[in-house]
Parts: sequence; structure tokens; C-alpha cells
Amino acid sequence: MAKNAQEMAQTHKAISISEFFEKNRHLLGYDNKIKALLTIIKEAVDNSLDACEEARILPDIYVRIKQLDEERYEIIVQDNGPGIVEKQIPKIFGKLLYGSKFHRHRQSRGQQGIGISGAVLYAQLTTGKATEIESSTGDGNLYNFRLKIDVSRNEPKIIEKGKAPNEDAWRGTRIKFIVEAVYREHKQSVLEYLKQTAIANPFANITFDSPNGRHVFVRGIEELPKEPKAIKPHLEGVEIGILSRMAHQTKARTVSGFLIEDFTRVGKKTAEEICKNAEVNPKTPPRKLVHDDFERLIKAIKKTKLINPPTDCLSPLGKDALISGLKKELNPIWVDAVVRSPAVYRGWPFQIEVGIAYGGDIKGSKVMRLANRVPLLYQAGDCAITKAVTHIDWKNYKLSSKDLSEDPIVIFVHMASVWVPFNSESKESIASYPVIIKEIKLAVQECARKLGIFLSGQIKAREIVERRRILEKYADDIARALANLTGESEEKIEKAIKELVEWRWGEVQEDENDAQQ
Amino acid sequence: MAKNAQEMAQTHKAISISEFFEKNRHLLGYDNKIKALLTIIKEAVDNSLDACEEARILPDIYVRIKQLDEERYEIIVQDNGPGIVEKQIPKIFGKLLYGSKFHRHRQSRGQQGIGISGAVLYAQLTTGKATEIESSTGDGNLYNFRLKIDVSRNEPKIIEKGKAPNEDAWRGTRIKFIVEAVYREHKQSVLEYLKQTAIANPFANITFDSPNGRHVFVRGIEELPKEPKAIKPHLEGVEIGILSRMAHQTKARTVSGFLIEDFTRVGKKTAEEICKNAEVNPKTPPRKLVHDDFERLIKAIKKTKLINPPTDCLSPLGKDALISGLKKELNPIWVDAVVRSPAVYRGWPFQIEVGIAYGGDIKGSKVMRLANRVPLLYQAGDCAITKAVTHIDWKNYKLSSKDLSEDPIVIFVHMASVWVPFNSESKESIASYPVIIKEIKLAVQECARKLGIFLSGQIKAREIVERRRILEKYADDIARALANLTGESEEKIEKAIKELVEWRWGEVQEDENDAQQ
Amino acid sequence: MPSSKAKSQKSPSEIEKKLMEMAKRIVDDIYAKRNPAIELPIRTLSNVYFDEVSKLIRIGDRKSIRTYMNMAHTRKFMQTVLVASECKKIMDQQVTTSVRDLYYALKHTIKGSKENTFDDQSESDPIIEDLEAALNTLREELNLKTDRKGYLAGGVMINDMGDLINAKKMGSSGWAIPSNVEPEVIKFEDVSADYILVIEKDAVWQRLNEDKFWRDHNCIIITGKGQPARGARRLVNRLHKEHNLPVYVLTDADPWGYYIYSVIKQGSINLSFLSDRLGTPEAKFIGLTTEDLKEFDIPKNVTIKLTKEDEKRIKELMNYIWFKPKEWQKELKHMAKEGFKMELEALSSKGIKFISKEYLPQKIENKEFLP
Amino acid sequence: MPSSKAKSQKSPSEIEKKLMEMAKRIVDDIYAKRNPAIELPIRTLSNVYFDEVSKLIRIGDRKSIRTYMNMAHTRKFMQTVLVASECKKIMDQQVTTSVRDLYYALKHTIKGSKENTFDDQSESDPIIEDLEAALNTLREELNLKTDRKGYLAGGVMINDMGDLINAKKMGSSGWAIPSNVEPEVIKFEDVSADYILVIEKDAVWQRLNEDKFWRDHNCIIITGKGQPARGARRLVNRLHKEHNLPVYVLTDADPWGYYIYSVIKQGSINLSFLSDRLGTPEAKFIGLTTEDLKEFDIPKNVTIKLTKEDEKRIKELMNYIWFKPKEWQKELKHMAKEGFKMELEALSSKGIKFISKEYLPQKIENKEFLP
Repeated sequence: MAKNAQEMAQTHKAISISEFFEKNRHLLGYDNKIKALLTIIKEAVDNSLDACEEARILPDIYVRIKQLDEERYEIIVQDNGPGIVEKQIPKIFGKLLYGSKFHRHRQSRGQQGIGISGAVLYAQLTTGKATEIESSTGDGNLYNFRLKIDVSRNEPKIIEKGKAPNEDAWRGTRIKFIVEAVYREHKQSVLEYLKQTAIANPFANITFDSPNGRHVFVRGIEELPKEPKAIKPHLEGVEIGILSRMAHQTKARTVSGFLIEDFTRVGKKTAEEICKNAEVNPKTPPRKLVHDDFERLIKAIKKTKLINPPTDCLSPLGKDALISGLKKELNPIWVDAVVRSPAVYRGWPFQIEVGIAYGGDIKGSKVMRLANRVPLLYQAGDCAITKAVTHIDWKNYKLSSKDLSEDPIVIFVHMASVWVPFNSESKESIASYPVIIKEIKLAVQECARKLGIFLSGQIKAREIVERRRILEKYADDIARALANLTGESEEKIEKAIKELVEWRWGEVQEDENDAQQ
Repeated sequence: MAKNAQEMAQTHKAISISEFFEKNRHLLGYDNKIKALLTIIKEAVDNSLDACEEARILPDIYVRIKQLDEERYEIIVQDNGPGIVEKQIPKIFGKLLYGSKFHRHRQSRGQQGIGISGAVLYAQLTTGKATEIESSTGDGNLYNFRLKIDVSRNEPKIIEKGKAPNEDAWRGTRIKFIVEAVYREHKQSVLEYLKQTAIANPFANITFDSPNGRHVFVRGIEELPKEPKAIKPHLEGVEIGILSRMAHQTKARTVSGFLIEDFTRVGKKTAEEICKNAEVNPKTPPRKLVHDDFERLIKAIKKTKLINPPTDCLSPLGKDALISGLKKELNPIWVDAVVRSPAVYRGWPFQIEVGIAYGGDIKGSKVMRLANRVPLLYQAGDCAITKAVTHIDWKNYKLSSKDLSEDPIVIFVHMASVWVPFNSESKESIASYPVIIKEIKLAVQECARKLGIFLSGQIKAREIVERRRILEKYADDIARALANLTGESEEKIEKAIKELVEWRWGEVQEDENDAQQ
Repeated sequence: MPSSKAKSQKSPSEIEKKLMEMAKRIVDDIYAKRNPAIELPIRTLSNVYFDEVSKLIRIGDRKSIRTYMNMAHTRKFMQTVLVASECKKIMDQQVTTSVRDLYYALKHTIKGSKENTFDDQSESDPIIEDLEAALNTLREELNLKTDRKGYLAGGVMINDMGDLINAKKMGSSGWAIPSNVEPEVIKFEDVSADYILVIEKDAVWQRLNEDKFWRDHNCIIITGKGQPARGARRLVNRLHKEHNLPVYVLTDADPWGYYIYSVIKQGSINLSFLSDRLGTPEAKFIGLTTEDLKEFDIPKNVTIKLTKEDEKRIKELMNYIWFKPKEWQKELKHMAKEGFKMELEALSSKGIKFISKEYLPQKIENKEFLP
Repeated sequence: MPSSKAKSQKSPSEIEKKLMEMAKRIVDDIYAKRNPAIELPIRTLSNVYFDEVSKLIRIGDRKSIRTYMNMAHTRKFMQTVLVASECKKIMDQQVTTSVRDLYYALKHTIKGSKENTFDDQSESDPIIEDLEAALNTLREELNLKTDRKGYLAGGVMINDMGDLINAKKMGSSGWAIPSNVEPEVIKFEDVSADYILVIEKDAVWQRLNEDKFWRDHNCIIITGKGQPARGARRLVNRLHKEHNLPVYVLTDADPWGYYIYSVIKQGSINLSFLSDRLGTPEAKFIGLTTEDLKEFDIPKNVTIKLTKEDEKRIKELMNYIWFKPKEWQKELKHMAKEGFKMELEALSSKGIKFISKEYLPQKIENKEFLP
């Protein structure tokens, strides 16, 4: 029956983030049982790789998927990373939106502190089972937890907790989930994800015990990529809401100082120019700024020429690593890579690298899409990478089809960025910002040009050999006809033709005065 | 430099949901400045309609968009709803994931308590301006607030607060945003959204002062749709995680009682059958159930034949209202509607209704997609409605093109459900569950059949008149030829032919013995 | 019979009477307020049969009724009446005209509309065939003529409209066969040849004419330049019937060539009502066959691979009752199995004069014919 | 000249000598390890010009060099040598053959490969034209003949290989024009006609032949059945040159008909090297024109709407230098503006005998010609 405002007010209530994602699990990549398995492994392996890299450890990753029941699987992911200190374990695995990477501006695989706890949530939702975590930082203690999430409070619920002596001084983290899922080996499978991961992280050893047997992806290079640095935000793309919040939280005591210290690449001159254009005294304490000041500051920032952000926050794979990865996993007859200089969108630096592998063991064509070394397997159609690659006419690069449908080729595109703009929270495709598409296209085209040179060389070599074959093929008929016409000996003419060919077949003849032939 | 686990632990930190959506605003529908304007108005108008319906008030909604600067707009949405009590105002508008509808299982426009506070967040982010809310429940007091959101805590921040005497005893709510945005009138515009809203809510008056002038959508019927009832969850589709959580929160004292009281449509017999199959004593207190019990219960539930959920939680528009809405806004020459019986997906009841309007003022073809009376304007390609409509061969229904590309037709499809499965949080398209597609298809086809009958009647009528015209057209030539052949008078024969036609033109001749002609 | 001057008044011919009767019935229907109707024999495969006695394709008894008031017929009904009327006109004037002229004479915009009586000739040609079948007559008897095609040379003296033509004295061209070879126009004054050789291809005919094959073998050589037009078929029919000359047919070794032979022999489906006049059931097939490849040691590389369409057509031929004789079934099976066909010119690979000096003499001498 | 018996030994003709010289040069190149080359006149529009003096389309001086070692030429080079050799063979044997026979005689699989010397006749035909142009000769002089087309009737007595043919006594068919009408084969014994009327359409020719138009107007009527083959064009050229007969041309009023006229008059681009023998610059255009519609009060409904292709072709014609005379520009502009074309048969809408009794007599009497 009709309610009045008072009655309605009584039903209002806060919703926990866990409840929200429990009901909206597709937003995190749990649309169906096949994809769920991939999502869990992806979150765990990404975390392991991130942790190893940050601790400068060459990763050894072990993944096991074991079928327990028709639609029930046990998943184990183990790494040799730095381990997690005891008191952090519950929150990292048992609370959504908890993490180290959200407030830091640096390239990493994970970003939002939502992935691994999402997996724990999915496990408890579908099988009711707690997730087991074992970890040691390499000291004498080995901690283990059995965890769930208290959904209504979004807090970890410790089911069991233990400590054991760590006699081998083992270091690392091992997680075990029990989930409802379905295992398949197809183009969007765990196997494909691990293969692409091995290509993009050739410094990692990955062992995968699948329900169908073991796959080993052996380390190809012994060096970790350079460590990305964290950066402060860049003024380009900053909005008034963020600016005013930062101004109220800053430790700086003047507006000028605030701009210089809290943002990247702002020097004294730039800060003062902004203040001048905004008609704000650079000495004003930031907390005293009022709304109108912020409006004028934002306008002034938009008018000021800003220096691009530094790019040491990025850690591209690099040309050699990329080539090494493609070679070891694909065994092509030709491979090359192109690493673009960093570029910027909305104040965030990013960098595109592209590798192309052709022929050899490769069958058919494939585009491998990666963001911060993580393979993207779903939503290819919406992705900036797909758009860039499909807009290229591949015939221009001597491939046999416009759309690659008939060529043995893998195009590997990696976007490294502090902040990758995904189309959805399940991180499956990159948003189509024009500048991103442009960078991808330039990189792919540059690499494709190299492939084109290789392919046209192959074609040319074949053509020269073919030329001799053709010339000789006709000698017999021509000789017979000329003998009939001139009365000379057929054998003699044929021999002369063959000598002529022997003598001159390598010469390249161009069609000049003879357009109509 | 390399960090160890202890160092890493120091950087871990909880992330507020506001921070999360601040950075991921595209998930809420703020992908760009054109869409942002639509999203804000949509959230505000949906809330107004929901509130009016719940309070059984015939809605009068006023919307105004005023351009302040190149990309800055003032948006006002005002309703004659029940108003909001003073102390709820800050939380409803200033806290994400706060609302009345999330924990209740009933059809409503909003669901997650994230829409209107998301709009407040967007406003403060882009212009730094607080949002103004005025509301009265119709008593002597008129409350007004100027609100922002404290992003790091996800709590409302009251900038200003006032109370005025409400001398006219005005009742309702009025919101004013100032945002960065761009106003356009195209197929995904505010205007289109309001037009479709007017069709789907013909009991509402909507007045829209756009930057280009006033549009009024006048109320077509004087009756509100029947009020939907809230329902408890249904056992179909319940997962072990939810079941065990509910069991620990229930007030029931036995498992049997828990199943009967906390779920819809579970009778004593069903509850006992489930317990028996699960080898659980129906008298066990729910809190004493252990994990294995839940596993067996879930299996038993899957095996038990369950009664479908009740459907009084749904409030479809109904055939008359739908026809009335389409007529008043589209002025077609033909209109009809089909309301399907409720169906169920994953335990949630839903209902499809379809209206088709043809000809008259309609130019071109359009599919209007609505979920719980809210128009969906984006992501048409991914939507179950689009998929169902495009899989139909429209030529079968006498339309001139297979894909409607040449027909003046509007197909209006409404899905009413307690829980609409959207493809993303911005609620722009319905997920493609097979049972949903099937229901839509059946409804559209049934309605299309009616249109087909109308159209073939039109064709038939044209044909009969055409027959006479054709017969008479040839009379002259035939008469001349026959006169030449027989020597009779041409005039006499022609007159006789015309009499013959006059006499017999209405008779329908079928091609029977004469296949080769 | 045709002449440039119209006689002032002449009594109507049988055909003209039939036309007038048909018109009279229509007018009676109109006056009686009945739906006016024209009865037409059905001319599709469904109403055609192979007459085992005469060995000709013949039309059956089934008729269709074309009526004015059936919308699917109305336009054709009008056109039929118009063509009938025009035929009467030209017969009255005692002139002949081409089917294309007839089309132009009848084409006009219908009063009060933008529609034409006929949009193109493909609308009027079938109506003429309808009338031929309905009146059981030849178009030539309606004073209409079609495109002509084909040449003749050899031992026959022809009287064409009073001009005497000696087919042994026609130089490199031969005598061009006109479209109307009915006895009223074409008479055979003297026939000295022993047989008739009908050749699919004009180039081969020219080769044989240049070699004066008809003189050395005392025969008549005729080419239809592909599928022979009515004129050439009727000519063969008349020479055979009136002078008892055997007829041998020489075509490409492919399903289309074989079909040309069958049309010369027992008539066609479309003109089944004329088979008596156009078919020559006693004709024999002299070649090419795919078996010739081996027998005459023809190099394999001048054969042509069968196309999908060829293969389909072979299957169709095998099902026609007039290709049921075992020799034909064997040849068609052989062609399908070996997967090749051959053109007459393929014989040139054995030398320019191989066909006239070896191939044909051997075949005729040994009577190596297919039935 | 051709006969069925090869003379035992004959001395080589001029043409044979040219062929042998060409071959000699190639062999010399081979012995000297030079890239063997054949020089060929270029036969495309780019090397063709309109000779204002003779009023003929003529070929220019530009040559292309076809060489053995240029991969784009190798196959064609081989084919050219083969065709030359085969021509010598048939000239040695003193026989003629069709271009199709030539193709078959040369087609074989190349030793040690799966490639054929020629895949189909469209490969050998252009090589023959290349040789004609290179040797400045007619294919008939290479003892080759093409498809024949066309008929003639009227005041001329023809000697064809010794057979005497009176074109006034050819009945309904007329005399079929052979492909080779060179003086060695065809001689004109007696020419009594006053002029030649060349008619695009056979149906119209038959109408005029039936009306004995050639008798009443003392002329010769010739049809090429569409675009006339070389034989008919050469015949018109010879009759005009040798007996000084005026030539009038009657075609459809459409760009294709006008082009047929232009080919009769000044030759074609492709055979520009033969214009002297094939073109008759003094020919006049008698009709149809689109202006006739008004002048002869022809009903508008027998006209045909121009297609896109027609419109394109009209524009092309307007740019040809030989259509530059103002009368032609006016007619073409008129056609484009009015947007219709007409076929000769359209005249039948005025009555069956309108063309022979009114249209042509009036045009000829009043000399209503286009240049």
C-alpha cells in the first residue's frame, strides 16, 4: 500500500561492497563457469608475478587444476614470491577494495584490490568452501589460513589459522580454491592465458598441471624487466573535484608548493604561471582556496603548456624479451618487435610494444592482446587493439589476405601504463581512446613493414629461380617452330636457347617500352 | 628497489567505494560528456517515478537543462512525490551503495542505491559544485541541503543546510546539479529518453525545458499501475554461499521452518522432501548446520520440483496503458500490444510486454528497449531485446523488408522483473539468458502476427481495387484486336467488356489448372 | 507466296479461319458475361512424351486455359489477342514479317497508363509459339519468320521463290538457308546426293566445303551453326522425307552436341507440337564420341575437362527416354567417367585434312554410327 | 587459290618470306646470345590516329618489343613463334584453315609441365592480329579465315572460286558473304547496281529483300548482322573502290549503331593497320537518327530509354575525332538530351512496308544523309 516518506525512510540501509559484487559477479569476470576458472587463475597468477617483480625475484609459478566432481574443481597457485606478512593475509584475501596498488601511480598488473578477494568470494558463494592460503616470508614461520568473507560487513572471516615451522626456509605464497567451474581448452582457456603470459613474461617459469596433463613454459631470459617507479599525478586531465580534494589533503603550505610537490613535472615557473593566470596568490595556503579559486586554477591549467609525465613509471617488456618470448613459445620462421616511445592520454603515460611472429609452427592468424603483461582473452571486438589491427590492410605488407584470414601470423600487442583504461571491471578489453589506437597502429605498421620486407624478399628469391624454369620450359617448342620457319636444325637452335638462358637468366628485365604486352 | 614482504605490507590500504567509482566512472554511465547528461537525468527521473509510484501519487515531473557555459549545465529535476525525511537526505544523495531497494525483492526502477549519489559525485568531480536538494513531505517544513561526498570515507558532506516554512504545503523533491556536460538531441538523447519514458509511464506528466525549448508529455491515463509486492528469494538458483549466510541470519528455529519462512513458495511438504533427500533432520536449528549439510541441501534442492515464484512482485504496464502510451506519443495508424505471462530465470520472476506501432507519424523503424519502465538507450547490440527482434524475419509478417529497414514501425519491448540482469552497472542492456530471449521473441512474434493480419488486409483491399483497374485498362486494346479478327464493331465489344468487368470484377480467381501461365 | 504487292481481296486461309474462330468464341464469352478464355496446349516437359512408334517427341493432350479475368493471365490474354489480330493483318496483306517486326508493330503504350502492351520481344515470342501450338501450325504459315542460320552445299538444285540455285555452284559460301523453307517457298528441283551430313560447327563445314567433300562423297553438307534454327531442321526433314536421303550428324563430343543431335532426330520439348515437321527420327550420329579419342589416337591434350554444368547435363541426358539406347548410355557413362569432352576442331590436331580425308570416310564406310 | 590438293613444291610468297625473315632475326639473336625480340606495332588507342587526308583511322609508328627474356612476354613470345610457324605450314600446304582450327592445331601440353601452349582461343586470336599488323597483311593472306557473317542481294554478278553467282537470283536467302573476299577468291563479273545500302539488321534486310527493294531501286543490299565481319567490310570497300558505287548505311539510332557506321566508314582502332582495305570513307549515313522521330512522325512509345551505358558511350563517341562533324555532334547531343534510342524495327510501327516504300525512298531522294 501507499507509503509516506517516513515509512520509506525506514527501509533505507547501507549496502556492503561485497554484497554488491556478490549480486553483480559478472562485473568481475564470473559470467559463467568456464570463464570463472580463468578469472581465478588470472587473478592469482597476476598477483604472484606482481609480487615477484616488486621483490626482484625471478618468478617460478606453479598452477594446478584438479577436477573433484562434475562441476567442481580444486585450484592451486603457488609462487616463490616475497610472501605476505601474517597480519595482512586476511585483509588481502578477505576484503574487497583492499590493496596496495590503487593509490599508487605505477605500472602493475593488478590495480584495484578487488581481484583475488573476488575469487575468494566466488569460491564461498558456489561451493561454500573457505580458501586456503599458506605463506612465508622465508623466515622460520609458515602461516596458513582458511578464509571466507563476511559479506554484509565486507570483512575477512578467519575460519582457521595456523603456524608451522618452516624448516626448508621456503618462501612464497600458495593459494587453494575449491570452486564450481568447467574446464575447457579453447582459445579463451587457461592454457592459452598461461601461454600468452609466458610470452609476455619470458623471465618466468610456469608449470601447469591441467586435468589433461602437464605443460611447462620454461624461462627464456634471466633478467627481470626494469622496475617501474611510482609517479605523482599529472596536471593534464585533473578535474576540479580531485584538485580541491588534494588541496585539502596536501602537506604543502602554499598553492605554488602544492602544485610543485603533489604533481609530477611541475616546476616553479609553471606553478607561478598557473597561479598568475588563475589570479591566485601563489603564497596562499591551499586550505584557504575557495571554490572560485579552483575554477580559475583549472582553467589556467588547461591553458598552460605542461611537460609530459616521466616514463620511468612504465616497464615495457623491451624488444629482446619480446622476441625471446615469441620465439620460445611459437617457434616461428620470422619474428621481430617494435617498442614505441611513451605517449600520454589524459595525463597518464603509456607505451605500446608490438611483436610479430610469422610461419614456422604457427597455424592461422591470432592477435594477442596484453595490458601490463596480462593477456586479455575476452571482448576482443570492443578492444582498441583489435580495432587498430583490423583497420590495417595487410595486403600492403605482402600478406596473402587483407584481414590475415589466410596467413600464419601472431600479432602480439602490449600496452604498458600506470592506468590502463579498461572497458569493464573484468579487465578484458582496452577502451578506444584515439591516441591509444593511433600508437598501436603505428607500432603494428612499423613491425609489419619489416615483415613485408622479409616476405617480399622471399617472393623475389622464388621468382628468380622460377624465371629460369619458365625460360627453359618453352625452349623446346620455340626451337621446333623456329626450325620450321628457318630450315635450321631444331637441335642446334634448342641448344643455343639453353646456352642463352644459362648465360643471362639472372638479369632482371623491366617492362618499359612495352605497356601493352 | 626490491621490497620485502614487510615493506610491501605497509602500503596496503582499504579503498572506499567512492574512490573506486570516482576512478571508474564509465562503469556508472559517465563515459563521456553527452552521456553524462543523460545518465544524471535518468537517475533523477527514475527515482522520482519510483517514489511517486510507491506513495501512489500520479507523477508530475519537471526537468530543466540550462546551459551556463560552453560545457557547463545546470540540471533541475523536480517531482510531486512523497518527499524525503530530513535525516535521510544526506545519505541518499551523499553515500554510494545506500538505498532501500537492494535488499528488497520487488520490481523497481533503481536497484543498487548507487545512481543518484553517483550523479552527485560526478557533479563535484567535474565542476566542484555541491548538489542542491530541496524536499518537503508536505508538512510545514521545507528542507534544503547543499551536499558533496567525502570520497575517501564514502560519507555525505553537508556544505549547507536550511529549513524554511512551507506555506503552500508543497510536497515533493527538487534536485539541482551543476555539471560539465554536452547537450545534443539525437537518438540517444535526453529528449528520446523522456519520450520513451512518457510512453512507458503514460500515467505521468513530464515537462521538459530543454536548451532549445519546452516539450510537454501529457498524461494519457489517470491510473497508476498496480503496486508490486516484495517477495522473498526463491530456492531455484540459490547458491551454497547465500544459503549458509541466510541460515546463520534466520529467525527460524528449524531447517524446515527456515526453508518455509525465508523463501517464497516453499510449503511444509516441499521443505520436508528437501530435508529428507539431504539427509538433514528438518528439526535441526539452522545455526547448527555444517558445511556438508549445506552441500547436501543444495543438491537436494536441485532435485526437488519447486513451485514457480509468485508474480505479484511484478508490475507490468498492461496492454491498455501500453497502447495508450504508444498512441499518444507516436500517433500511428495501427497499434497493438501483447503481455506475456510471467516466466522465471534463475529463480527471479520476470514478464515481457511488447507493443508495436505502425505507420502514421512514424518514420523509419526503431526498437524501444525498456527494463522496469526505464528506457535503455545504449549498447543496443549486446541486448537480449535487440537479439530477439533481429532474429525475426519480418517479411513473414508482411513488412517490406526482412530487417525492417524500409518500414515505419516502432517495436516497444518491456521487461519487468524483480532483478533485471544488466550487462553492466550502467544498466544499458539486458543479458542474453536464453529464456529471456525466448519470451521476448514469442511476445514480439505474437504482436507481429496481429500487425501482419492488418497489413495483409490492407494489401488485399488494394489488390481488389487494382484488379478492376487492370481489367478496364486492357479493354480498349482487346476490343480493337477482336474487332479486327471478327469484323464486329469495336465499340460494341468494348462496351460488352466493360459490362463484363462491372458485373464480375469482385470475383476472386485462383490459378488452379494453369500452372504454366 | 509472299509478294511485294498485296492482292486486293483474297479468301481467308485455313489458318486465318482458325484465328477468327478463336476470336469469335472470345467475343461470345464477352457478350454472355462469361470469363473469356483461350485454350492452349501445355508446352512444358510435363506435357511432352516420347512416341515410341514415330520415335518423335510429341506434345500431350493437356491444355491450359488462359482467361481474361484471372489476374495472373490478364496481360498475357491481351497480348495473345493482339498477336492473333496482327497475324491476321499481315496475312490479309499477304506479306511476311519477322518476329521482331511483329513486336515493334504491336508495342505501344496502353491508353490512360504508362504500361506498354509488350515490354520487349521476350514477351511476344512465346505468345507466337502459343498460337502455333494452339492452331497446330508453323509460324511461317502465319507469315512470320525467325532469325535464319545455317548453310548448305552439295548435290541439290533449289528453287527459291523462282530463283534456281545450284548448291554445287555456291563458291566458298554455300547457300544460306532461309527461315521459311516450306514447299510454297523452297522446292527441290533435282537431288543428286546420296546422303546428308549435318555439321554442328560452321568452321568444320567450311573446311569440308573447301575440300569439296560433298563432291568427292556425293552428298549434301549442312551446318546449323550450333543448335540449328527451324529452317535447317525443316530442310533436313524435307530432304529426308521427300528424297529418302540418309541423314548423318556430326557434333562436338559434349552433352550440348549430343542434345543438338537429339533435336535434329526427334524434335525438342518446346516445339514438340512441330516434331512431325522438324524431327528426322532416321538420323544417325556419326561423331564425335569420346571413344574416338582412342580409336583415332587423338592426343589427350586437346580434350577439355568437364565442368560441373557439363556433368549435370550428362545426367539429365541419361534420363531422357530418347537417350536410353544402350550405345548412348555407354557413351555418356564413358564421358562422365573419363571426365573430358572434345570439340570437332580437336581433329585438327591430327592434321588439317584429317577430318575430310580419314575420319569421316572411315566412319561412313564402316557405318560406325550411334543410333 | 586454296584447293584440296597441295601442290608438290611452290616458291614462297611475299608473306612467307616476311615470316621467315622474322624467324631468321630471332635465331640470329639466339646465336649471338642477345635477348630475342619481335617488333610489333602497338594496336591500342594510344597509337592510332585519324588521318584527315584519307579520312581513315590509321595506325601510328610506335612499336612494342616482345622479347623472350622478359617474364611478362615469355609466354606470348613462344605463342607468336608457334603461330608464325603454323601459318607457314598451312601456306606450304596451300590450304586455308579457320582461326579455331589453328588454335586446336597448336594447342598441346608443354613437355615436362602441365601448362598448355594455349589455354583457349582468346589467346591465339590476338597473336594472329599481331602478326597481321607486324607483316602488314590480312589474315586471309596467311590462309586463315574467321567466322563469316552477312548477306548480299541485288545488282551484282559474283565469281566465287569459279562458281558464277547472280545476286539477283538468290531467292529469299541472298548470297552469304564468305570470310575471304579478296580478289583471288571473289571477283565481280558484272555490276549493274547504282549504289550499295548497308543494313545493320538482318530482319530489315529480309524485309527489303522480300520487297525486292534492290530491284525497284537498282541497288545492292548488304547486311552485316550487327557489327559487320571483315568479309562484309572488305566487300563494301571493294565494290566502292572498284566500281565507284556510293555507299549508304542504315543502322539503329543508338550509339552502337553509329559506331558500326563509323567502322564501315573509317575502320576500327583494333584493325587500324587494315583501314585501307576495310574502310570506305565515302560512306554516308542514311538513318535512323533520333531526329527521324519527329520528321517521320514515329510514335514515341516505340523508343527506348537510354541506359547508363548508352549515355557513357554517347560521350565517348562525341570525343572521337571522326564524330566531330557538326551534324554528328548535333545528333549525339539530341539523343543525349531527349534520352531515347530507336531500333530499325521501330519503323514497323508505321506499317510493315513503311521502310521500303517511304522512309528509304524519301531519304535517298532528298539526300538526307549524315556525313
